[in-house]
Amino acid sequence: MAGKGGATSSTYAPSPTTQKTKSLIFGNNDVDWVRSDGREFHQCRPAFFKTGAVNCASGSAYAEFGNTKVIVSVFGPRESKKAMMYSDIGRLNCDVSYTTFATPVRGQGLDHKEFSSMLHKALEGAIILDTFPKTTVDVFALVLESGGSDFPVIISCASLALADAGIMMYDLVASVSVSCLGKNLVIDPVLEEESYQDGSLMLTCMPSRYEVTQLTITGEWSTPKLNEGMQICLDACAKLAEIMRACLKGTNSTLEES
Amino acid sequence: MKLIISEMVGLSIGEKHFIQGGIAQDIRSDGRKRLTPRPINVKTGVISQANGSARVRMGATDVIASVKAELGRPTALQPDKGKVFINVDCSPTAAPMFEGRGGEELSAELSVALRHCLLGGKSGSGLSSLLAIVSQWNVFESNCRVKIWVPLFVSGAGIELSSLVVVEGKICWDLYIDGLVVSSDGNLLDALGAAIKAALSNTGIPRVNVAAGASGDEQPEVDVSDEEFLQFDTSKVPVIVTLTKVGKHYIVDATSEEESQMSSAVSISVNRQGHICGLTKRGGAGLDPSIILDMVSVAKTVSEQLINTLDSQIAAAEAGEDES
Amino acid sequence: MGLPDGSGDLLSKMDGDAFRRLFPLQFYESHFVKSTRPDGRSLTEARETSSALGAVASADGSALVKIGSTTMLAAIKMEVMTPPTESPDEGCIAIDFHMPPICSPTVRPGRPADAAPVVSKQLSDTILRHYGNLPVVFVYCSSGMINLKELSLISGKAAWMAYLDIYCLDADGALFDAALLSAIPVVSMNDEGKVVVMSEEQGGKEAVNNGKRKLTLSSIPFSLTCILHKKYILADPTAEEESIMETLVTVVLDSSGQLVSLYKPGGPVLAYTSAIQDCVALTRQRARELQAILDEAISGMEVD
Amino acid sequence: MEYVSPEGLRLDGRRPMEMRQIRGEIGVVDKADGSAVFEMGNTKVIAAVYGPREVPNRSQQMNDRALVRCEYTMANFSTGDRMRKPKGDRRSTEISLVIRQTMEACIMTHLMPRTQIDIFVQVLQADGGKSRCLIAAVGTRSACINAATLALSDAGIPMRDLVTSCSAGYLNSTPLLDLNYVEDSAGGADVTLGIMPKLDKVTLLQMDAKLPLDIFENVMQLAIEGCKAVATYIRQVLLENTKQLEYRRGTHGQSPAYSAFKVLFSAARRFIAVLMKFDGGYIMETVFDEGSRLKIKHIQSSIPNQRAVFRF
Repeated sequence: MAGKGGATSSTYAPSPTTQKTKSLIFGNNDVDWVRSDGREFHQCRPAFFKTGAVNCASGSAYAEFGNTKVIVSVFGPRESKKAMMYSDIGRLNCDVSYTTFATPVRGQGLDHKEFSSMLHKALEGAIILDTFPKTTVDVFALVLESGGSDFPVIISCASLALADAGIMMYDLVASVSVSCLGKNLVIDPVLEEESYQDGSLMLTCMPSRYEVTQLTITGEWSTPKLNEGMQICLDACAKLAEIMRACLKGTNSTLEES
Repeated sequence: MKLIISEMVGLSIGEKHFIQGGIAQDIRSDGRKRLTPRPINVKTGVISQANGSARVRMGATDVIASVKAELGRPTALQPDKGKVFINVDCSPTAAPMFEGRGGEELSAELSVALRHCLLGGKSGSGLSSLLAIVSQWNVFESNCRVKIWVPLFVSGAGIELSSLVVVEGKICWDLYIDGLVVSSDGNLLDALGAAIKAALSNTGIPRVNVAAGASGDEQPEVDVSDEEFLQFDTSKVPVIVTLTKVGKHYIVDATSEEESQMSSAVSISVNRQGHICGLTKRGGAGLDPSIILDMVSVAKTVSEQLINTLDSQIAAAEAGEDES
Repeated sequence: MGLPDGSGDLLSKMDGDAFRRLFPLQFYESHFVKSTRPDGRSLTEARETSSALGAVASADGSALVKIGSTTMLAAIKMEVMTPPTESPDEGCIAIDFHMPPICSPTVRPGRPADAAPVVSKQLSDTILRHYGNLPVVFVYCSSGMINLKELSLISGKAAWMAYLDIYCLDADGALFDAALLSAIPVVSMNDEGKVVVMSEEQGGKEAVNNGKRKLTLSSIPFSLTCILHKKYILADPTAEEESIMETLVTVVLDSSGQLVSLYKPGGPVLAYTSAIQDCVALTRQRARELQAILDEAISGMEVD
Repeated sequence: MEYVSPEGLRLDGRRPMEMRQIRGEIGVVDKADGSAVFEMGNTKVIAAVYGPREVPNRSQQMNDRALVRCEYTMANFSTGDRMRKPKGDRRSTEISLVIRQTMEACIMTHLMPRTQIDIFVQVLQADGGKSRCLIAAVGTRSACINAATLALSDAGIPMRDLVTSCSAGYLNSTPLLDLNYVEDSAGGADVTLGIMPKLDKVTLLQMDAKLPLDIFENVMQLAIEGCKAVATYIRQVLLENTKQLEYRRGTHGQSPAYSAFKVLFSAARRFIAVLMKFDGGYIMETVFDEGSRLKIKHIQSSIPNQRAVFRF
């Protein structure tokens, strides 16, 4: 609507000025610092999952990791909308969007255009596409609030929504990221930690099958560090998958993760 | 993307078996071994209007990268850093499917992968902690312009953003790196990575003299020199090696026919020290974590070779250009 | 059964679910004669409604409202702007209603839903109570229920620009009612005390407004959407009801019971004055319920 | 401003009737059926031709002739100022149309019914220093048409004649051949001409300024001369290319039948019609892959009155 256009240049959000000073917290070579939410370096935020968040969808899930809040709806399998060629396997269509107020600065969520195709790739390998030929499954995600590690949360939440919709999958897909801050590897970083990271590693896997479906690394990593980072993520993914499974079974959906 | 590529190539069942079987037996359709890349051909300075440009050919894959520098303002969050934008376009000349908006999906995918591999993080803040070392200035004269070599890129993961600042918080260089896929026969990401590296080494950023006296909120006046250019030392810019998994094995520098048979591909950017500077995985199929680590170590050995070839090619191309 | 055609015979033979799909109108009517609706409500009963404040921490104020399964998330973000020269001592509110693809099977990414701009316009009309013909949502007008002067920081230099965005998370009818209900507490509750404004003349920072400040609403609007179908009036319709019976009437009343707006977008049923009066009466009743829900939500917030 | 000095020299040192340096090269895009790069001064254009091939969109198929399509794109870095949104703007749509219409006039479309020929023109560099992209785009038209001609010949598409293009203008009371960017943006008359030199027919004529008729004839004559010069060069490039092909065939000792088989093999994959050069003439075969068997649907020589002999 008209409210969006043009206004951004003439106004500014007051928050950036307050952020600048905080960089001191993460002194690069300082080993001992405390994370802003008091967690240990290798401790994830408490994860909360809930399925069936959206009534009109075939399946849906809501995930909350600290301040990161995501809703994913799954529609289908349904008729492919576009006039597409015949396909004997199903199609997966993904879309990720942000609310305008999700980010500290209004409308920053538009920067994440690549998430839609990345989500597609992360899920594609886990879904048994042969089970719904000629049709499309739509996976739509909306980030209500961005509190760091958004994309891993979206992926995990989407796989839960797919399970809720009864789409056949080889395994649940769980995703976790670590940030490299100075000498430390910090799991499940919050927004602030992400903005000062020297490197990041995001791993998506199917824990029961012990297979990695998506891996993205940025920044400079030596081999031992890479091994360490991957191992931390794999362990965390396994735990996360347990929480997700518990949520699907309807038992005790909140668990503290360590 | 996998789907579209395989549709485009349109192989018969026999041909598919031939490709897969060849890879399993370590002899590919064009006679290469699994880990042998195609010969690489680099030409620099192909776009005279850009600050730097290069054209890289690997077999039938042909890409052009250009670097344009424009003066801009640093962001409020990072007043001590310049900005680098990487954008890739797929020309319809490469394949009819890129016509109209058809190439956008692939273009976006390549742009994001390159940003991950070269810029080190979404915010572009990757590895900026290393200091920019200004080493000795090798001044030599070419035909008309004096080149002053200052290694601006020192960090391992690609591009040192703090070296692009002219006046902190006021003026910085914005580097627009544009890639164009002219002809496509697989392994576009590696080719684009190599082209960007070559284009950066060909780039001359005009020296900027800042007029003294400007203070406060005023935008200082600058004088952009036509004669003095700063150049980047690109020996530390990483190269990208994509390992494509076909069947049980993985290959480097896959052609588009081989890519159509892939189950997954891992693109790893490695610098001269052998450190990983970025990694992205494409293709849906899952991979065992140990295979990924194995791929990483293979990528390191392959990258050494690639960096050496590329560096000598760049040097040869630059020498050729200076003579002409 | 009062059915207009022979499908009454079919009803006895057919399985209920199939009948619902094949003859939706008859299915509904067969319930209406018993003064009930398929979901168990009486004709004039609204669905269960809940409101929770402060759902999103990244916004300056937010509320999550559920009416049945219709879910709305409203949040406000405050930014500083230079006020326009024609109204130097006023701020501005931009209201936008979004229907992201997650909310309904009919919305696809890249193509905004048809209903979104309509609701958006209705909302800004209602909240800003502006009946002029300004084509944009930016309304610099102090005649509404929000006093835009309260958004001013330094006259002519700085003022608040409030972006009120309402996201529909689950669309199941009565979108406008839910959107309005979610918007109201957000507008009134937003906490804007924390911001420090640069004052240029002194070259330093000066806290212009310390402490929390609420926007005072001169009156609070509440709305109820009803379906008119034959002689029946159905309050708070679901998406299915809206798609089958097309005549909708939306009545907005303020907290003192004054009529704020009335909206009837066409539809095959002509609304007689008596029907409209019935709708208004229903809305009046509903407004009291909503007021109670809102008060509860706000008091819950203040305890925290 | 003075565009022609009293000594009769233009801003870039050329004489009024002198063209910028031109260069053409065939076969730059390996995957395309035909491709070429063409440079006129600082303007550098790549053209690629795909086809004749099956029409992907059946509703566009024409039963009596081939469908010719063209898309013109400018690279982000092709102009002095970096362009933000190059695709699908009005200017490039217009140039696409001009190129398509010009090329369609010379392609013997009736020989290839129910097929599609795609011409993709990519501008790598547009003359024009720090120019606005719009004006720079106009100046590339001639180069695009010349590149497309070369690419079509490389693809072996039967054509009535080559189409070549060149521009001419009128500034400081002097007719000028092959305007560069500065002269183009001076606002004087600018005639862009496309001709088929052997048939001596004009296929494209664009002029957007006022010009007295007698002067126009002079300018037009100059442009025709330019086009003919370009045509001579293009013919030379093509001849050189054919010689290279012959030479390669000779040294590798491949029999014509063998090379024919290769072409067929690659054609079978692509479900398209293939044109091959054969003993100086052109033979066209439409090959479809049905299962794993190859079927030849159509053989035709593009050279009238010459029967093609072809055996497997």
